[in-house]
Amino acid sequence: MAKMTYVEASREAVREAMQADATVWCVGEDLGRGSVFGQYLGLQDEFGKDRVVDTPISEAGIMGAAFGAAMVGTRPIVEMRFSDFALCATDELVNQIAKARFMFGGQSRAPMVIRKPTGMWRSSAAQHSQSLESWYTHIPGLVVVCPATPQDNYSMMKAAIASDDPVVYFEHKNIWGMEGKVDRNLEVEIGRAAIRREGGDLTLVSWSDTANLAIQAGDALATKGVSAEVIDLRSLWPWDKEAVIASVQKTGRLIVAHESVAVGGFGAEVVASIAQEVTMKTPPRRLGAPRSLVAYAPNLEDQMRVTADMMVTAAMEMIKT
Amino acid sequence: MAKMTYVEASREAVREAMQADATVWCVGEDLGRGSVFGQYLGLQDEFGKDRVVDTPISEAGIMGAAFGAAMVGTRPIVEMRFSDFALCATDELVNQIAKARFMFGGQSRAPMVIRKPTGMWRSSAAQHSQSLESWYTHIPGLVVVCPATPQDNYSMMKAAIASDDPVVYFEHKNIWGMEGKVDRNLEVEIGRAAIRREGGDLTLVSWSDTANLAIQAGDALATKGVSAEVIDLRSLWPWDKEAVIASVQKTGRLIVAHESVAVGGFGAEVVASIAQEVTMKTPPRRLGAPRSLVAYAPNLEDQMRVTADMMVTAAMEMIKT
Amino acid sequence: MTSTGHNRARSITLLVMMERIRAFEEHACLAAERDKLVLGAIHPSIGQEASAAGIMQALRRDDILLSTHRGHGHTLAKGADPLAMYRELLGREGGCCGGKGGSMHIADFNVGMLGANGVVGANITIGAGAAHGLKLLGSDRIAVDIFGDGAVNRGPFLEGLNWAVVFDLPVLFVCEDNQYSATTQTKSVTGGPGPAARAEAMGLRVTVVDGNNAEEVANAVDEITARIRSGEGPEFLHSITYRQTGHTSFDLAGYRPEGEADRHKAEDDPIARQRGLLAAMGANQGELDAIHANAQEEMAGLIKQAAATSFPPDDTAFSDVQDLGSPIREAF
Amino acid sequence: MTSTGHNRARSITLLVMMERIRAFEEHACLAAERDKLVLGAIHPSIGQEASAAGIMQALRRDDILLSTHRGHGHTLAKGADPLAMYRELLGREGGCCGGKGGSMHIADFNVGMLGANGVVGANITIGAGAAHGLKLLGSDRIAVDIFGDGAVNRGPFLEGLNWAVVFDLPVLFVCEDNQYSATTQTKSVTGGPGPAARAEAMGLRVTVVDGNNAEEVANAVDEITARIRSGEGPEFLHSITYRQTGHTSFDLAGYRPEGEADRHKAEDDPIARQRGLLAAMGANQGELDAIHANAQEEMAGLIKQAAATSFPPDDTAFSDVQDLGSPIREAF
Ligand SMILES: Cc1ncc(C[n+]2csc(CCOP(=O)(O)OP(=O)(O)O)c2C)c(N)n1
Ligand SMILES: Cc1ncc(C[n+]2csc(CCOP(=O)(O)OP(=O)(O)O)c2C)c(N)n1
Ligand SMILES: [Mg+2]
Ligand SMILES: [Mg+2]
Repeated sequence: MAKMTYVEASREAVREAMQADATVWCVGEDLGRGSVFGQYLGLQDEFGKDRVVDTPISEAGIMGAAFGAAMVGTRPIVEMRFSDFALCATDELVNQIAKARFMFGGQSRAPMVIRKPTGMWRSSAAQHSQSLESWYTHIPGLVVVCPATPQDNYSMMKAAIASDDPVVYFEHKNIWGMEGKVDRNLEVEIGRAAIRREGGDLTLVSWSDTANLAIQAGDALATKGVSAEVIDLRSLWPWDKEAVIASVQKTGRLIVAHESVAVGGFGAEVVASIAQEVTMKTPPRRLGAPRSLVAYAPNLEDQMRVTADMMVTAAMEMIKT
Repeated sequence: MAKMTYVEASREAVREAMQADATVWCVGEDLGRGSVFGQYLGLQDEFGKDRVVDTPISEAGIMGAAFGAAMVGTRPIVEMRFSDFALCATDELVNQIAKARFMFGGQSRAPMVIRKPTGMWRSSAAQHSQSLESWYTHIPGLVVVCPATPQDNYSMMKAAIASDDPVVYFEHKNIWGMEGKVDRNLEVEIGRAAIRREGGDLTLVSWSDTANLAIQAGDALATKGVSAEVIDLRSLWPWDKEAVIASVQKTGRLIVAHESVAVGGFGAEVVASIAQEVTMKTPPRRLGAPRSLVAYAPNLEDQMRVTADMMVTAAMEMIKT
Repeated sequence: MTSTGHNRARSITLLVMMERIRAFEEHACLAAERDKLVLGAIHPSIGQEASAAGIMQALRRDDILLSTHRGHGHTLAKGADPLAMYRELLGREGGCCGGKGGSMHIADFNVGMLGANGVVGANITIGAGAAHGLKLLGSDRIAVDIFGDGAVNRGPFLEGLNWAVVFDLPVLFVCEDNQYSATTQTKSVTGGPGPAARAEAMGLRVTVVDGNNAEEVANAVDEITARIRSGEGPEFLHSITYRQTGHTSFDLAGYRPEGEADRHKAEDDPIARQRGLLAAMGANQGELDAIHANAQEEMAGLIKQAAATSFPPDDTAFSDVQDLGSPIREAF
Repeated sequence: MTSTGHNRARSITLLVMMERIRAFEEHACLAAERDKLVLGAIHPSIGQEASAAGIMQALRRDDILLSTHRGHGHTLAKGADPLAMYRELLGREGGCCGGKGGSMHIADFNVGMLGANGVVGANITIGAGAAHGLKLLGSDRIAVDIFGDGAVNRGPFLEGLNWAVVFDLPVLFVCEDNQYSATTQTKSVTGGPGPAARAEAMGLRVTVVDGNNAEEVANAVDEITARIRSGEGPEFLHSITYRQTGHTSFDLAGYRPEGEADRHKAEDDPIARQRGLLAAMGANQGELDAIHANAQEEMAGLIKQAAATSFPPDDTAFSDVQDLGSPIREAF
């Protein structure tokens, strides 16, 4: 098993997929210089400018063109640079890519991976810090993936590239440098959660980088004698409702935590789904960002963060009732 | 009190606001011919081409330009024609309009009403039938309004135009012709729900045209001896959580019904919020569209509809448990 | 064939196709307005048939086509089956999109027709991308991407054309300019000299044709597609025509200057012009009338057949969504 | 003043402003790289100061400006307070956006500066719209909308320019062309002859200037803004310059051809050129050195002052969101 960072892991997955299949290619701005976070470093040297394509600043063009190229039989990996900029290509993603297969009665496929670096990252302010994954769960036709570890960023990138569906792939900007062991033979099925920690007192559900904080919270709770089951959903569509139901049936308590704004966030979907299925010992809780914007000043930015401490506090309140 | 249709009601509200304030203006495609549904009929004759502006097919241009004009002191009413096309202007709405006031530290305002005719309407297929209101509830800075009646479409349009916030205003395409009494003096506060029917056995929450179906369901339930409290939220941000909590505290049962896709819909937010606050007699339920697309063929289109019958069935199941 | 010469067989072919498109749409409009069989909107291309016929005769079956909401003619001329198209317009089983798309999303991937589009301009980047894909695959196929005059005011026009030039792609962009954007005269909302000038400034080779002259369109597109297929890069065709009907079959188009439509119908109808040309080339009236009658008869029969088809099975509302994740599991 | 003449007072003003912008950004870069006081990215306009100085001297305080992520120079030249700007870059209380925006969203509505923008090209439609609003209000103010060469490949370029022409608005669009889009040479991803040709094809009057010659920029913009203010409609300025630094202060820009940046710094620096011009007009070295020293001293002092300011109160994270609905009520 190799040791890799989060950014290396998906880069490796892309490289191997490109080696194995000549129809896989990457398209986005500045890819020849690795893109903003080094996700493509070395790939243009290895595969040439036709398969690692430097584009104009043209998100709508990138998304629309990649879709056209997908419909004729290629498998594009689309780089959006910051998930925020992908909003410039919303018609292309939501009205075109997500709908084509259905509208055309099954004639077309859009085997695409749409990469959207996401989340808060050192004073990037309101237009470079959003977490909008819940939007795409609401759009039939799209798959939504949010890996939290190098292993998942390797294995799920491979699964995303292999899928014939359009996959909206959120990599968290805060953990590009996170290191971990990566087993190249480990397959991760999209739609299958990871139980990061087993426990019987309460279920703590999360995804993306917040799932890493949830593990910390689980550790901290253990020192307080509370045994938390920590579930990393890893993908939000499909999502592993069965795993969460099984866990909450056992623990009777549910907290869902995510970085995105709480209102209209996917945490609401998880809580509503489980509330419909499982009778809990205490009311379920959501932890998400306030319905405000991410500011530039570090102390203001911090006001929007969901922390491991908050999870611990919420869990202790729950356990005490 | 005048009798008006839903489309006349908002047209009247716009007309009166334009008469009262010379900085209010309308901007969109084909407005001089009334736009697609007659929402602007006669307004260009009355107010001239400078205040009822015919634009190029250019949603991003319309949205961005209206925003610029708002920042210098005018109050644009922006017509998006079908809510689906507004996706062509997502960066403008979400990254620019919603964020400007905050990003610029309170220096700017965007007093805009962004009109988005929404929902399913006779075989319009996947690109002209969406209900995406939940998206905008997730975006800090935006107000979200979904009137279900002529009175609300009059009073809430007035309130939306009067607000200094950007208001995303969803009119349902299916009820343009719906008639009702309109009291021009009745003010409706955005954020205040309407209790359409009082009842003690269960709470049925909805908005937009689905709220009209909920009233039908309430009537049908009454004939079966079940007393449903029907709440029309009318606006989703802010939304009247207190009214729903008070009702569910009384009834102990909650169904939320909406036309949009269930997964990631605002119904999840309502259910999750209430589950957190109120212990219910039976698990809460959501009724929303399957996570599929709206097809063209009428029988397939119908598969995506939430009907009054479904609400009745769900309610009866709940009551029996 | 020189660019001005006329080849009688091709001239007949052009007329036949135009008559078939006209007949297809006349019957579709009747089905919509009189018989209430078409529930959604349909956008007829009556008066614009010369573009469809002239362009598609130059394409191979495996070449790619992308079109707009006003795409019946293009689709038929590309080789799609009119019965499957009618079934689609009527939302029936056996429709080319299984009844899921309707008129505005008509598509037939078997003949390279990758879809009409309900969003103005959206097909422009997609068409550039299809050509990009063809180039990556080392194919000798080309792509044709047709849009209206209104689309040149949307961002994808710039982004799609720029893309094609930057990556030197085998694509022909066609602005089929019927002078209206829904109820608005397009020139009233278009800055500068118009589509051709914009395309030229983006670096495309531009040809302007009388879009009501099928021969002129065909000659131009024969030359253009030959250049594109031989690797000379993307081109732009501005085909100037006129929308004889309203925006949709329901639109009476009272906003047009008085007499404008009548004048176009009387003096500039592409089918009448092609008949005139053939007559001048020696075709007899009977032969030309037969072409018309055959087309009318074909479409009258087919639309009846389509109307007799059943609606799609209800559960197809949940198929063709995606592989991962069930579309209905979270439903009610 | 003729368009070629030089007015000594204005020439001095231009140099002073360019020196202040340069000093502002040099100290900002030091604060970012050496002192880690600026946490977000900053995009210096070092080497591009002539545009800011030349354009803004022609504007009134109440004229409107919209800019990009590379907007410090424009903002300062429009009249914003450099201390408030520094506080903003450092995320401090008293920053011109209360510490909420940072470098990329710098704005000062008091001087008509309605915001830098983190989304390339987004300001183009907004600027057109600001001009639209001014026209509706019957104002004699005008708007200037500055963007980079990379922005001409995004849809808003087309939609914003078309809008301005169609509605005949009082706006000057400026493409400040520093030849790079982040790490990519813009000409490698731009089809056709470039920004000026595109603008011309959209119907705008176009002027091309040497964007490293402050006098040339100022002369051109004096004439253009006079025309715009007198109601002659929107115009386009293509100001050709060079980005002497990396894309951000952290970018070493190793992707540039060897020697390119050095050559520009040595031969084509706008400040050095303006000093040369003034020397030729008779200014003495001491006077010019003092301008430099004063600017450096001003900014060195101000950034220290900014760094001594406290961070904004925590609860301002929840203010300025919207009037309707509390931002925090659904929080945890
Ligand atoms: C992005 C978008 N905006 C608006 C519409 C509504 N609409 C449908 S067709 C049309 C007119 C299109 O004009 P043009 O491009 O000239 O094509 P034509 O209808 O003349 O063939 C409009 C405005 C749409 N479908 N998509
Ligand atoms: C829509 C969008 N895409 C990508 C980016 C990332 N980005 C920021 S600046 C920049 C380069 C812009 O180049 P140009 O417009 O020439 O301006 P310059 O940086 O040279 O001043 C890029 C690609 C962005 N901010 N917005
Ligand atoms: Mg047209
Ligand atoms: Mg640049």
